[in-house]
Amino acid sequence: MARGILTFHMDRCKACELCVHFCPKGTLGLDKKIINALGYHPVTAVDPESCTGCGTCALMCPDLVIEVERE
Amino acid sequence: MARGILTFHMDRCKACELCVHFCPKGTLGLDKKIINALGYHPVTAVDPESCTGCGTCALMCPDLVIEVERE
Amino acid sequence: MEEKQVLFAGFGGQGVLSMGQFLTHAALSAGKHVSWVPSYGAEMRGGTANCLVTISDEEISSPITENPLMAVILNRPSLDKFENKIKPNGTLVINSSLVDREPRRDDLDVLKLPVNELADRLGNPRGANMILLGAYLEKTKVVEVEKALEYFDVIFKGKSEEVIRKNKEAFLAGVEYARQHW
Amino acid sequence: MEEKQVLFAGFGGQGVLSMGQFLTHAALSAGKHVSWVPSYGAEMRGGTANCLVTISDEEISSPITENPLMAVILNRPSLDKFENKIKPNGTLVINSSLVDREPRRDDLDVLKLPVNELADRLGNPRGANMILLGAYLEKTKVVEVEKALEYFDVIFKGKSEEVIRKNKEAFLAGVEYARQHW
Amino acid sequence: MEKVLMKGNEALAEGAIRAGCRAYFGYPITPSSEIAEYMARKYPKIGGVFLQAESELAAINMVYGAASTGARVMTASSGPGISLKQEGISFIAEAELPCVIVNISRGGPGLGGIQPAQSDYFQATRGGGHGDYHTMVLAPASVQDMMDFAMEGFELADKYRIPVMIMAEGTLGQMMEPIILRDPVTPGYEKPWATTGCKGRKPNVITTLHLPPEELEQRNRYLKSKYDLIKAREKRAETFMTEDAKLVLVAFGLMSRVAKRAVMEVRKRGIKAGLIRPITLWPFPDEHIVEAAENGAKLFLSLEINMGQMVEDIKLALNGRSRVEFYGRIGIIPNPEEIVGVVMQIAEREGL
Amino acid sequence: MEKVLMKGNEALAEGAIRAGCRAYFGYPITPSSEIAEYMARKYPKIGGVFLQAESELAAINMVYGAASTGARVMTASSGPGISLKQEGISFIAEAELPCVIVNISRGGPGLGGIQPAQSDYFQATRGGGHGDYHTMVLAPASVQDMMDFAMEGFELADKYRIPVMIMAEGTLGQMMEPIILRDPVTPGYEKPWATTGCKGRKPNVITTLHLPPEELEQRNRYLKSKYDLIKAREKRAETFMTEDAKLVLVAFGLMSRVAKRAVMEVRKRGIKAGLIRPITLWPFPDEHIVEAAENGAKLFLSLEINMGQMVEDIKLALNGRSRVEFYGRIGIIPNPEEIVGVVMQIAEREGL
Amino acid sequence: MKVVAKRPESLYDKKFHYCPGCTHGIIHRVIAECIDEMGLREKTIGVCPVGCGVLAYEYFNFDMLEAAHGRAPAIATGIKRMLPENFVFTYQGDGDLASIGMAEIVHASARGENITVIFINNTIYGMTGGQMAPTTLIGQVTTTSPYGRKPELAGYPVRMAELLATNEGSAYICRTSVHNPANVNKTKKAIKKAIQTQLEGKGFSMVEILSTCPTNWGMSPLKALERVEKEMIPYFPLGEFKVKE
Amino acid sequence: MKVVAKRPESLYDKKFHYCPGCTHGIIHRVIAECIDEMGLREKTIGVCPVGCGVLAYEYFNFDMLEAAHGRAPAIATGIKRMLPENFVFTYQGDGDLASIGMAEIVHASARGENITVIFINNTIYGMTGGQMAPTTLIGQVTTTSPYGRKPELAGYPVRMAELLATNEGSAYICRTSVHNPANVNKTKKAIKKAIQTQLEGKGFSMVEILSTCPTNWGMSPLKALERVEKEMIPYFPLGEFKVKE
Ligand SMILES: Cc1ncc(C[n+]2csc(CCOP(=O)(O)OP(=O)(O)O)c2C)c(N)n1
Ligand SMILES: Cc1ncc(C[n+]2csc(CCOP(=O)(O)OP(=O)(O)O)c2C)c(N)n1
Ligand code: SF4
Ligand code: SF4
Ligand code: SF4
Ligand code: SF4
Ligand code: SF4
Ligand code: SF4
Ligand SMILES: [Mg+2]
Ligand SMILES: [Mg+2]
Repeated sequence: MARGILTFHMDRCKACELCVHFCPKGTLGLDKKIINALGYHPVTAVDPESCTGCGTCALMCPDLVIEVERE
Repeated sequence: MARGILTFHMDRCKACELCVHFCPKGTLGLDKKIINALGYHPVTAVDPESCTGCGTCALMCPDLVIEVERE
Repeated sequence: MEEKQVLFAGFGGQGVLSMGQFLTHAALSAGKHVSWVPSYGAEMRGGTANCLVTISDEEISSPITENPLMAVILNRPSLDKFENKIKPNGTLVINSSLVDREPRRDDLDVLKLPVNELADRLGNPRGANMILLGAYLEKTKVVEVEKALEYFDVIFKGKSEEVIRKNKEAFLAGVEYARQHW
Repeated sequence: MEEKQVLFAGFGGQGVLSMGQFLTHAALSAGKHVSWVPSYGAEMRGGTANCLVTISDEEISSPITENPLMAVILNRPSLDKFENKIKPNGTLVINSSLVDREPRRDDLDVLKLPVNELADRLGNPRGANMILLGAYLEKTKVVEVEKALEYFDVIFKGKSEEVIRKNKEAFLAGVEYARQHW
Repeated sequence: MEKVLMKGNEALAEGAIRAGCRAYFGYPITPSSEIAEYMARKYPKIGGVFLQAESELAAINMVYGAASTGARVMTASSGPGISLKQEGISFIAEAELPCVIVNISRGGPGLGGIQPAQSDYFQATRGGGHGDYHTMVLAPASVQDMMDFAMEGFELADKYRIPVMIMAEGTLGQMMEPIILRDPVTPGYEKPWATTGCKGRKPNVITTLHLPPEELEQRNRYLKSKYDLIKAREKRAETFMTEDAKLVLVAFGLMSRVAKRAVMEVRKRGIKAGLIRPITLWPFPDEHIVEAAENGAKLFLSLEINMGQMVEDIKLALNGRSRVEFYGRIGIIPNPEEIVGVVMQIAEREGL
Repeated sequence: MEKVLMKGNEALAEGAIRAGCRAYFGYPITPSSEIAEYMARKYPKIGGVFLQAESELAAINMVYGAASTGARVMTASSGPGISLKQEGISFIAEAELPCVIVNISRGGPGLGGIQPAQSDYFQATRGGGHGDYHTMVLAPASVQDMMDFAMEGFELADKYRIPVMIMAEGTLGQMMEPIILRDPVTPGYEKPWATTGCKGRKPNVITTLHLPPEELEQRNRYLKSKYDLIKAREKRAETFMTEDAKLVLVAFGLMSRVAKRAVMEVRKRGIKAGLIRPITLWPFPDEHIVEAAENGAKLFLSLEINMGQMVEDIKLALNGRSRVEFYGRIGIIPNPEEIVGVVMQIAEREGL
Repeated sequence: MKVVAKRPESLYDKKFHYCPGCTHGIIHRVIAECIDEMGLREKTIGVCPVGCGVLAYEYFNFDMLEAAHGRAPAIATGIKRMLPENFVFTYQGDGDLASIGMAEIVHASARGENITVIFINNTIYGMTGGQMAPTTLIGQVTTTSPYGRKPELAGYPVRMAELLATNEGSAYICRTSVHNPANVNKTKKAIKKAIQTQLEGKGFSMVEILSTCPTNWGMSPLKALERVEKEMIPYFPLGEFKVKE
Repeated sequence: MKVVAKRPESLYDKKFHYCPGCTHGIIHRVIAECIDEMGLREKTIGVCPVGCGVLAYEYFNFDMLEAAHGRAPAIATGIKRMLPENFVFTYQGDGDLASIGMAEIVHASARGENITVIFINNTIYGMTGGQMAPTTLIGQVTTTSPYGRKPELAGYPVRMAELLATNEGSAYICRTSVHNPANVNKTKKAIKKAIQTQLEGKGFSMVEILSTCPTNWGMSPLKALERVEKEMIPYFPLGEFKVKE
């Protein structure tokens, strides 16, 4: 029942985890397998299906990494 | 029934009349006959007998012209 | 007329600066080159004030001198300060109400008048400076008294009629004094 | 030993400055003349950082150069910036975890190691700089590894034992890597 | 043309208005306050902005803001107040914001006195703030100059995008002389860099921050090239009887008129003296100095109301070609008689 | 003697403490902040006063107050912060309050950059504030100097009742070198003028106000005579291979070490180069320059991290005797190789 | 498909230089959104401080100036007096506004200067590496209060919103926070109200926003948000302190 | 014979330079009396402002310094930090304290700096010839508000006592007047209380005293006192605004 579509500007993520913490659905996590150009493990949707498109992650992201659309 | 004794440092008086105004007994006035070194008609006791030595004139004089003693 | 420099000096509140300004205006109106240079001391209350007026038929190269030809002195400290600076054989006008000593130099043309008393008598204590100016002009003719009177309204433009009238009265009292005593 | 200059460069948070300080301390302890010159950028967040260490047997006249003999490079922007400045036939140590291109010069002695991976593997992501330093010293002998280890406690004076232990562990992992790969 | 009697400070203020200056930000200080007071009276009537700032610091930064919008804008102060503006002036110079800064000088250092001085010469010509920058510095000598240089100041400021300082002895601000009122001008400089809201164009940014060393260096070299251009084009001086002068007096501002009078006087006594009056203090008119030396002046006498700051500029101009001496006072403008005395003494000693 | 590895800023702070300085007032600014931070750590332990002022303006006036009590006291800043202190420095110079003011320089004008520069040379040597005054200016070249000059600075300040400025490129504040820690000194100057409460004596007054022109002038003449005395006594410079030099490099601060290295290098290539390193920027060591010229130097090359401010002082010293050229950078300290290149080019052109 | 969150037009597509998790970034975005939503981009003129926000002009997609440390309100005054129809705001840190710039902010407020101030209170000097700010809490360790701020030596933290609310010229004064989604939303409302205050010509408006500095607080970004809630809000209460009708 | 009024020891026998009827003179005398009566002359250090009080060091018979305009609180801070046992006070006008010196006074108060400030509020710049002060009343004519102070252009008069009372560091803040004998006596009491506050190490103390400027108000000295009562006190209410126990 996923309603949110997430786009990540991965190269800008600083792995602060504010989005991870405030996402009410536990959708997000850091991708430990990748190191981006800034030297961080960037954010990713660990459970993309759970996203409701509420936009809270984008509201709390200081670096405009996440764009959210809702169906 | 004079109880106050007044000493004037006449050369310092600037004729602002604050003492004259606030003296409760009408003891003081400017001496129009004299011009002091500052160019003003300095204060004088026009009615020395009336002075009670209350010190109000000295309290309000900005220029420490008046010394007051009481018997 | 060659370049003439007149110094006005007295206490801050005695109107020395405006005396000088009046003369400057009058001389300008009479077609002269003029300059007016005040000593300024707004940051120093209760001090002395003076200004130097230069009047000339030609362009004024230097508006500054320490040795004016004439001095109009309104109080004792100013006499002490400036007496020695006046040019040899110059003119010294003194407010004898507030100056309690005689000038020491004997080459000067000394003119005395008791300005404060005269002003008190006129019932216009603030008019002292205009009295002095009237007497001074009458005597020295630096600017003709008639010319000065002509330009009175121009110079006092913006002031109330009452003020102008009072000033003119004081000025004329000074002229009168000079005619009688000097 | 003649004067040697080593440049350390990377992101602000990667510990490049302390890497250089460690080396400086170690070299001083080993009796050398030293200087440590940082590029500083506290007023510029998120920027790059670098420092230049000079080690010499004699007094150091100039602690500054633009052409170091060796460079320890922790990220891509630093490689782009400094590759061309290294002295001919100098040494270039690269963190291949964050540098995604090959060096362009072919006169350099290039040593690569994937520092971030190694640090992650050690479970000590902040130890990356010490790994690099261990490997670098093992290979170049600018200061003997044994000497550096001796002075560890002195250099980290004031830090907790845990921190010292972790740093030593990372340092030795680097030494080990150099022994095996370079 | 009819002449009007005006105070120097008022003539300067009126000159600014006639140059199209429509904003004044300043903090009162003797002997400059009449400039503010004039603006306070005039602007409400003609639609200009007068604002008494809480301090000189605030004032110079208000100037920064107002100049950024492309407007012609001015501030004035004296001594301590000018010192307080140094950070702001450095910023304005870097940001290349045209404006006019007036220093009606008094004697220092510290609180000093309010009497006339020229002891802010170094501060004005070397830039008392941090970094490599210059302001243009104009030194009026008469009340007419006060009006004219204010107008000229705004033109130069816009032309070179540079802060222009007008520096006059306190006496010049306070004294009255009859002057000719100049016709108002309409400022004609395009200012596409101004921050006025980005409607219809890309956003503008006004900044003085240049963190990358290369950028910082490039900015400094650019500014230097601008200063070199101004040096090449804008040096100004008045010369008086220097063609055959053996002894050349150098003096600026009101002091130069006293010096001129002294030159006239000593010429009567047969001394071949002349005068150079720098009008721009920065750029300093060194070529005028050199020319006088080439014409045979063997001695230059710097006359200043300070302890001898301009001497350095004269020496730098001459580079050893002729000798430079100094005579100075502070807190008073010496009178022509005094200068004549000094010159006669030198003439005697030198056998001129 | 054991050497300790220290940052330049910390060595300077520690030097001040060892000179008996027991009060620091300052506002943070890169690249000087470590000085404040060092004092913040140390003073609570040894009974000194550390106070972070609300601004540089407040800081310099706190220094004024604290120095008035006779204590040894210091402030430090950089670029814009030093500009903001100019009014205060002028006051302190007039009031003759001994103190040390540190400028760990960055590039300007405006906000500029935080990288090293020497572009506050004019501000430091000419007095960026209003009025005729000077501060002594010391330019350290090593971390050891940072400590030593801090100590020397306090001695000079007390000796002449003058504010002493220590000016160092940002890099020198930030870099580490091993140094010898100097023994602490006990300040030995009587200060009967200090305002400490008038118990047992007549009240003391510390003022910079001199309204009567004669008094103002007399104060200025007195200060000038003090400055002349300092000029006669305290000029300092280091010379290196100037005895037979045809080309003399002039550089101060950290830059001088780079220049020295370059001299060593070009000497190897047979170029008769030498170096003069001014240690006091004011008073400027002009006699050292003249001596080098007398020894046969036909060209002086001023090396600065600015657009060429010291050139004026070299020219003034030489007064036309030899030529002066300039090479400068900003925001970076050029490396010896670069200077060698410049010198070789000149040598070739000049046939040296 | 409905766009829930994307980059506002008033921000360039450019990476911020701020440290990981630093709420300067959130505040930038919120300001940009307000300006977009109120249709003000083309008439906005912003003034940057000296502080971590010094480079804000590289991010905001409208006319910007960079001020000397603490002087942004004076610069904004100069601009607004010349261009009363434009929207003029400053963005200032606590060192910038409450320490060196105290005189300028108090007087802008006293004059009822018709400008808007966004005040980032993170109880520290971020940019210069963590020195004490006037808003640093009692006991807080910074590089210039290494043993914790002691009131006997360094005085008490200033509450700027309360202080400025005493001035007649202040038309809208509010303190908000961005330490969780609800408060980010409240901050956005407050900023809009402040902007509206200026557009209506009512006088000086300021939104003080409690913000984090994970780097110099020595905390993870999440812990930093917790500190805002637990330590800062008790001393710096949220709410409106002045609303001129 | 009992001496009712004579020159206090803490004043030299010297003529004041103040204009006729200017209450600066009354305030000088009252300060000197307080210092005499509390036995503090030999441990007092005073700091003069720039303003009509600039020459106060010529009158007070104890150690004095003259400060740059507005910076007296910073100078007093420097002194007091070195000599905590001395009594340190500043004497400042409204231009000095409330305009150019705003940052210094607010911070001295915020720091709880253990100094005493005597603040002479005469709603004008006396010394420089009558320009507007931050305390100039709405409608008041000055040389820089020649058509009367208008809030749209020049903002609102600041109430310093109220503003500083918001700071935790302020220990005693009071506003008094000297426009009649009763209030002169109250002023004296307030000054003593402020001094006592400092002696007890409680922190920052200030007495704001409403004062006259007959010269620049263009009034006779007596009319000036009337103006204090009728125009000033309604806007600047008398009383204690902060008393730290
Ligand atoms: C005149 C001046 N003084 C000092 C500085 C150094 N400086 C730059 S930013 C800053 C403080 C920044 O703190 P804050 O305003 O709280 O902003 P933050 O970085 O915390 O967002 C200081 C002291 C400067 N640039 N200019
Ligand atoms: C930095 C600086 N700016 C301005 C001045 C000029 N100035 C001297 S006193 C004064 C204002 C005095 O007013 P106030 O403080 O109210 O004292 P008052 O004379 O009314 O007692 C000013 C602006 C100065 N001396 N220094
Ligand atoms: S839109 Fe809401 S549910 Fe989806 S990832 Fe973001 S916070 Fe989580
Ligand atoms: S909040 Fe933004 S920067 Fe932080 S981890 Fe999430 S996406 Fe990355
Ligand atoms: S002492 Fe009292 S009664 Fe006597 S003159 Fe003075 S005020 Fe009047
Ligand atoms: S109050 Fe003092 S100065 Fe005024 S008239 Fe009376 S005695 Fe003279
Ligand atoms: S230093 Fe602090 S305030 Fe500055 S960007 Fe980093 S976290 Fe944010
Ligand atoms: S100008 Fe005003 S405040 Fe100053 S002495 Fe005169 S009356 Fe008093
Ligand atoms: Mg902050
Ligand atoms: Mg006042």
